[in-house]
Amino acid sequence: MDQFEPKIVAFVCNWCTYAGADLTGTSRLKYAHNVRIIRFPCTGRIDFLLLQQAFAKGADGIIVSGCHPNDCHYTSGNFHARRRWMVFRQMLENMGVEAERIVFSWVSAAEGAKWADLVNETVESIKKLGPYHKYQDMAKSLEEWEVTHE
Amino acid sequence: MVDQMDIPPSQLLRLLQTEIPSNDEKILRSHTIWLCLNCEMCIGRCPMEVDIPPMMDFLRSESIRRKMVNPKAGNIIAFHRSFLESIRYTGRLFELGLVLSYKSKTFHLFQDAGLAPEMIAKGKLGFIPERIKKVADMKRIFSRTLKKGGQS
Amino acid sequence: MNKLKEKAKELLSSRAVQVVVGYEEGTGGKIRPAFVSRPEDADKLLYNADCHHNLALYLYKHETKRIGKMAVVAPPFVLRSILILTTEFQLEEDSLVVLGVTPEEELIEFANFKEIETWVNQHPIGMKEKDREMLNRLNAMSRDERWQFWQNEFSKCIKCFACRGTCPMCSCFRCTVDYNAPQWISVGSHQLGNFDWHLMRAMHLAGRCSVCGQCGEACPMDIPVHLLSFQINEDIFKMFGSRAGLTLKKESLLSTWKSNDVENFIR
Amino acid sequence: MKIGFYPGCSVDGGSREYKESCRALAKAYGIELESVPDWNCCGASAAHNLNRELALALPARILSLAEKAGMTHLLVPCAACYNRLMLTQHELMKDETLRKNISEVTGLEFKGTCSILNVVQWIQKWILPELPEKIKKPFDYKVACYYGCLLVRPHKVLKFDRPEDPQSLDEVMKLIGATPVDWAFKTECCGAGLSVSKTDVVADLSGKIVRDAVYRQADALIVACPMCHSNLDMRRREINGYLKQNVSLPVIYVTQAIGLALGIDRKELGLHRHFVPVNLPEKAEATK
Amino acid sequence: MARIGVFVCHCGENISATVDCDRVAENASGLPGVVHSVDYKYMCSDPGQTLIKEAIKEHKLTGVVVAACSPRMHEPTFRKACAEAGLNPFLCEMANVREHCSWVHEKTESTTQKAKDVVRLLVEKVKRNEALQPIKVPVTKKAVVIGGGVAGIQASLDIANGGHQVLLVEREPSIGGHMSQLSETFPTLDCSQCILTPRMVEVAQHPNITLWSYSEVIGLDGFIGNFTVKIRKKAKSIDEHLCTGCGLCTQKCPVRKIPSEFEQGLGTRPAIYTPFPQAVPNKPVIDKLNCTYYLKGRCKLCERVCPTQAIRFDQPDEIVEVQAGAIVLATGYDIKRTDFFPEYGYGKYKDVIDGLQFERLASASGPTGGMIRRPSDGQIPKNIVFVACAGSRDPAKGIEYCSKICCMYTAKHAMLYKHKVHDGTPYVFYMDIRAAGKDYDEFTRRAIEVDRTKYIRGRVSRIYEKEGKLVVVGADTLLGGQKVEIEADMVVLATASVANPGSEELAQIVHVSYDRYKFFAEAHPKLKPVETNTAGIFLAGACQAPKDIPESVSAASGAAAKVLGLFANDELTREPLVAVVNRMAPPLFSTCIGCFLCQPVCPYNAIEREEFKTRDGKLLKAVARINPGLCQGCGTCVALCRSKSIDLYGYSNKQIYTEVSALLDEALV
Repeated sequence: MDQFEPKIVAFVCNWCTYAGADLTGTSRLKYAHNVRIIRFPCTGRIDFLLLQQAFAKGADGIIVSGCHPNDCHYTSGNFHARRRWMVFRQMLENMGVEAERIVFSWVSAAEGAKWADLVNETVESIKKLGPYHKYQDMAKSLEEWEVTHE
Repeated sequence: MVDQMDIPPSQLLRLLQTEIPSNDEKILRSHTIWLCLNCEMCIGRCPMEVDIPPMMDFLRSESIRRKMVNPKAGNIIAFHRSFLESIRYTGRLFELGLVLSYKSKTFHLFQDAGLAPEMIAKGKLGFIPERIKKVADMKRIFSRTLKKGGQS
Repeated sequence: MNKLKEKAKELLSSRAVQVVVGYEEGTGGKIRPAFVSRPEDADKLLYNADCHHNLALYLYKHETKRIGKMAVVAPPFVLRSILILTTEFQLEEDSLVVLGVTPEEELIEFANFKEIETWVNQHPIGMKEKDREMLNRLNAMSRDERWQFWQNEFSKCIKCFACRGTCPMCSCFRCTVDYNAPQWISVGSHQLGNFDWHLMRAMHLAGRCSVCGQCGEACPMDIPVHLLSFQINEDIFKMFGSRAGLTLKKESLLSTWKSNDVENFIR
Repeated sequence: MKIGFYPGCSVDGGSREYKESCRALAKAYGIELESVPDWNCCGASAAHNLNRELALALPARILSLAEKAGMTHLLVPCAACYNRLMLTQHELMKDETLRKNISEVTGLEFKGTCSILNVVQWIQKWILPELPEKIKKPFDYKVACYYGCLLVRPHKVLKFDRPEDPQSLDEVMKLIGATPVDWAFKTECCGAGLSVSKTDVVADLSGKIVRDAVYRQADALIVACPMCHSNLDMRRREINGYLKQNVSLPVIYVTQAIGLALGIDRKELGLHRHFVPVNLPEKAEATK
Repeated sequence: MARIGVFVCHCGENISATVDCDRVAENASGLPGVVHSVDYKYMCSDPGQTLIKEAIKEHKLTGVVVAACSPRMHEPTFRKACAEAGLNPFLCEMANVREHCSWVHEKTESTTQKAKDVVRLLVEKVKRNEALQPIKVPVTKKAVVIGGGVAGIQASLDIANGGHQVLLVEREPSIGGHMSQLSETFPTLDCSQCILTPRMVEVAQHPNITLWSYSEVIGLDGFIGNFTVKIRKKAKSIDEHLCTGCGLCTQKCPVRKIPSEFEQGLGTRPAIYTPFPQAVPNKPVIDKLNCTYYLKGRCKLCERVCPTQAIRFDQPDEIVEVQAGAIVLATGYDIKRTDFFPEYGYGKYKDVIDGLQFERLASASGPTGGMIRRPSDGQIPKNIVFVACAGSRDPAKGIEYCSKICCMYTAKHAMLYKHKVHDGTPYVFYMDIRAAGKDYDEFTRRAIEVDRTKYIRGRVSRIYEKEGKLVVVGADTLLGGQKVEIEADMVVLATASVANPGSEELAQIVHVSYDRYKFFAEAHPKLKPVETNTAGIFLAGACQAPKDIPESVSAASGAAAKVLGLFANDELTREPLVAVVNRMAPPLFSTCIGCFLCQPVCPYNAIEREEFKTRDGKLLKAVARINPGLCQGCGTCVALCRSKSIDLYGYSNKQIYTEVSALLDEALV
């Protein structure tokens, strides 16, 4: 491929960001196509292992987004998530992972425009960073191993 | 006190809020800022705990700096200045000296005429100003503070 | 440490406890865990700076529980582990006699866990010099160097799970890594599998680690895995001002939150 | 027993009877009041009117000197000085850079380690404990306790008593056998700062205070501030002029009142220095 | 083996304009497990739905993916369609190729590719969907209403008239609450008791309402539709069945000087008493703290005079458990009473009183028979000052919020006073007049214009007593802060409305959240004003925030409507998207080790402790159990659980993990 098109997975909550992204659509705002959205009931449901898995599967960037603090449909899921990400992100840093490839955000059901911007900015920044070869090379070890262990 | 003031504190604050230069000037030229005794009653009673006394302090030094002192405030400032002079040179307040210098500043030569003698009689007034040992400290403090802003 | 021996004897002969879990000298002068159930054996108990096993590990295992009421020789990191396990309902206060031992190798007895709570709060655990140095080194590295460092270390990992096996906080009997639907973490000991495993383990210990360093000690390949926990432990203290194992409150760092948690990366 | 002492100019001068009565009281308790070495004026009501930094630097020097002399507690009988010193300590403790600047101005280090006591706090801490057994002559009078402004306000900083309808002085008075009257001017301002420059105002403000105390049939006004005292006592001529009547209500320092109850000699308490003579009815003698 | 059907919708042009729908359908047909794949102009139209239904039957589909608009739009539609075709609705998923794709991208290859990916993603997910049955929980059609003020009364009557059982629990000996203390009510000035007492009697006589006065809720278990309420019935020391309420005992009781709560301390009552003549139930209780017999062991006068021997000194407190399907909290409010304003001399000067006390003075049934007399000497005040915002909107000394009712009742007080003391002068100090409400501003204008109340805009700085008068010192800000001094005979402080004492404890007992002022918190400030975050518990009246009577009553009816809606079904059906903790054979029972770190995580207290014991009761293992009645399916516990022992229906680990993998399996773009 001539120009690098990053693969970006978005983990979003159903009540705020998913609805916000719907609004982006109904307002016909355009944004980069690189993102694939996975719907969760709440950011509190998002297991950090899924982020590991996304990178392992070749994602160059990840978006994690939910309701703004105090707006959680389940009152506190996003607060739990916030702590989890504070620790997880630091952990990634400590292990040398490029944590800025994970973009965390609060996008409410009313922030259709913010969603479009968020995606575009993320795509731009990831394009600058280039493909996440480091992680992807590490991930190749799995296939090799699977081959040898058939 | 309010009845003595030309602008009641509440209005003075309102004028401040408007952020209109002419209103600011009105404040700085007011008698009020000099009459405020910093009795702190206002902040004690204000539901929003607006801390007026420090504002007044600021407004006073500002009024002096911008040369907008209300003519009626002459005595008050004269007194404050005599007071500060007295401590500037001795480190402590020399009451007799204070009264005399104040009078020389205001020409209220006969005000309180009766007071001093009686004070002396009751051993309340000393004739020789008490000096602190390190008057130099005072000079240092005064010069370093007064050089910035509010000239006394 | 005669006090310790006497106390152990006394507890055993009075049948106050059925077994004392402590340390003894093993083959080749190596320290190993000891399970003393007869008063006369109490003399082999010892405590010194080399006693690194985290004995809290045995306090909730069926094998030891079966013997009966336990006493445990507890250096500060074991004390913290005991508090953590208690907050996670893995220990009952009345089934355990705690024989605290200070770094100065003195015996302290605790009437109850509340006293332990007070004590550990007054006696912070200092990090070993070599660990401190390692952390400084890691922090001094560029991120790519850090990545390289751990990649090298993990390349040695043989997925023997000794780190898990020796950690009292790994109290689950089915670990995420044993879970195959989905296969969260590849069983094979290849780069990805190893990386995922160590990251996952460190995350599951975040806010629950008593910083005993035993996981590192136990690693046959000398991977300093404990540093992952040590580092995040420091970071957590910076971020939330809390450390694990200092309270009996039934809550853990990641099971709670504050509306004013301060982060700087969420848009 | 030794504690730091900052008399301040007026207590050292025009209102020396206040100092005298403090010392007399301390003597009776074997407490040594050790003056802050080479203390200076705190700037009182003048400095802050004209220049903030000056208003902070003057008290800062005093506090630094007290700290240097290793004083842990500092008794400041003059309410005005007390207020200035407290405000300064508060300001400097909450603002690092300001603290630096001011230290630079005074050329002295400031740590904020010295705890400042007003006269009532001092009495509560050191005098009250043994008071009951020490009383020789119950101070059996109706008294109007006048707190003035600077003892209780601003509450946020001073955190002493309660700013409205305070009680601490009344409590002390009860303990020496007095009956505090419930009156309306406990914390109204007497006009302190304008004593000399706007005497008319002072007569007005102080007049109202005296009038109410008289109306409540108080035998004496109890004060804890030399400014208040000089306004209510020395300015009585103007006040009487304002009230259009001659009021003989004496104005007594709390320390003097206690002194009397302890049977300390009137002269030692400096009662002879008052403008308004302190001739309390004889009934007190009777109740000996 | 999965048999998935994929249905790609054009949505007219909305999708097909930028997405190549037939290629998406074609691509889908190649996906493993997909046996049928078509595109169509309008999937949500009847023919579109029929298309799906027939395909389900014809191809024996085990799962359906509809690639169309947002599931938030049409998921219910298509799930219903599937159900009608006999496919479990939870085996139908939607791929959002409109809002998230066709509408936000230009017509390019990658847009179509994205659509393909999203479809593939949901095909993989739906393969792992489980046929779920909606959760059915039985509903106990009985409501417990806590608090017998006007809100509680209204809620009880509405529910009871809806044909359901109500248990009304009141802390005091009688229902009626604050409204029964009021003299007259704004803006109509009709007598409060005249309009309230009939309702109180109705409560007492209603066949569907059980009234437990002098009782308190001390515990609550269970969940919506299935609560167990623990109630303490405090001993009244009388046998209610025998007592005829003749009142002889209350007349003869020798202890008479107890300040009456109902009269706000302005009147007195005996030790055996009914709070007020129209009390419901109109049977006395013995106040054990003041009764001579309970204090000294002697007296028993009431026992001797009682014609029906109804007195029971040995009666114990009773603790009763009640089953209920819904709870209505109507515990009301209180006013600030302590001397929080020393400069106003409240609590020091007898003639400085609060609003409720004035109500009693103005009330025909009050201690003065409706004459306005000052407490100190019974004189009729000629000058009376009302101070609004006495503690309200005052972060420094009182509370930050506006107590809402004071402006109106102060105007009312001024009027009542003027109507009773024609030659008197009422003054009102106010900050703002907040009279938003039907006929409210007209009312305050009347107080000013018709009844000549002197309204002064400014605050009172202090009040002191002098020569038997109360000198009120304040400022008139409309005169540029001019000083005002009024020599009043009486001062009425409109003290702030605050949460009822004990509201915090109650909130904790019934697990509802409360705000920083201890008022109960509604589930949504706008759209769920009478619900709480705990399903099945509703709010009525001023326990949620300061409210006037009409607001309290409408809130009560709102809460009642919610309860009736709930009781309209025999069973509650809830989406089965809830978390579960796995179970397995003994001795493991579950992979859960019972660390219960998930418990603090759950916002709904849905995680319980399940204990497995031997026959002789020895504890084998304790593990977490999630109450499907309470779980709302956020899944936070799932992500937290280290041993992966918890999973979430509809968003299971398998499903989501596969989604992530499937997305990236092939190259995007």
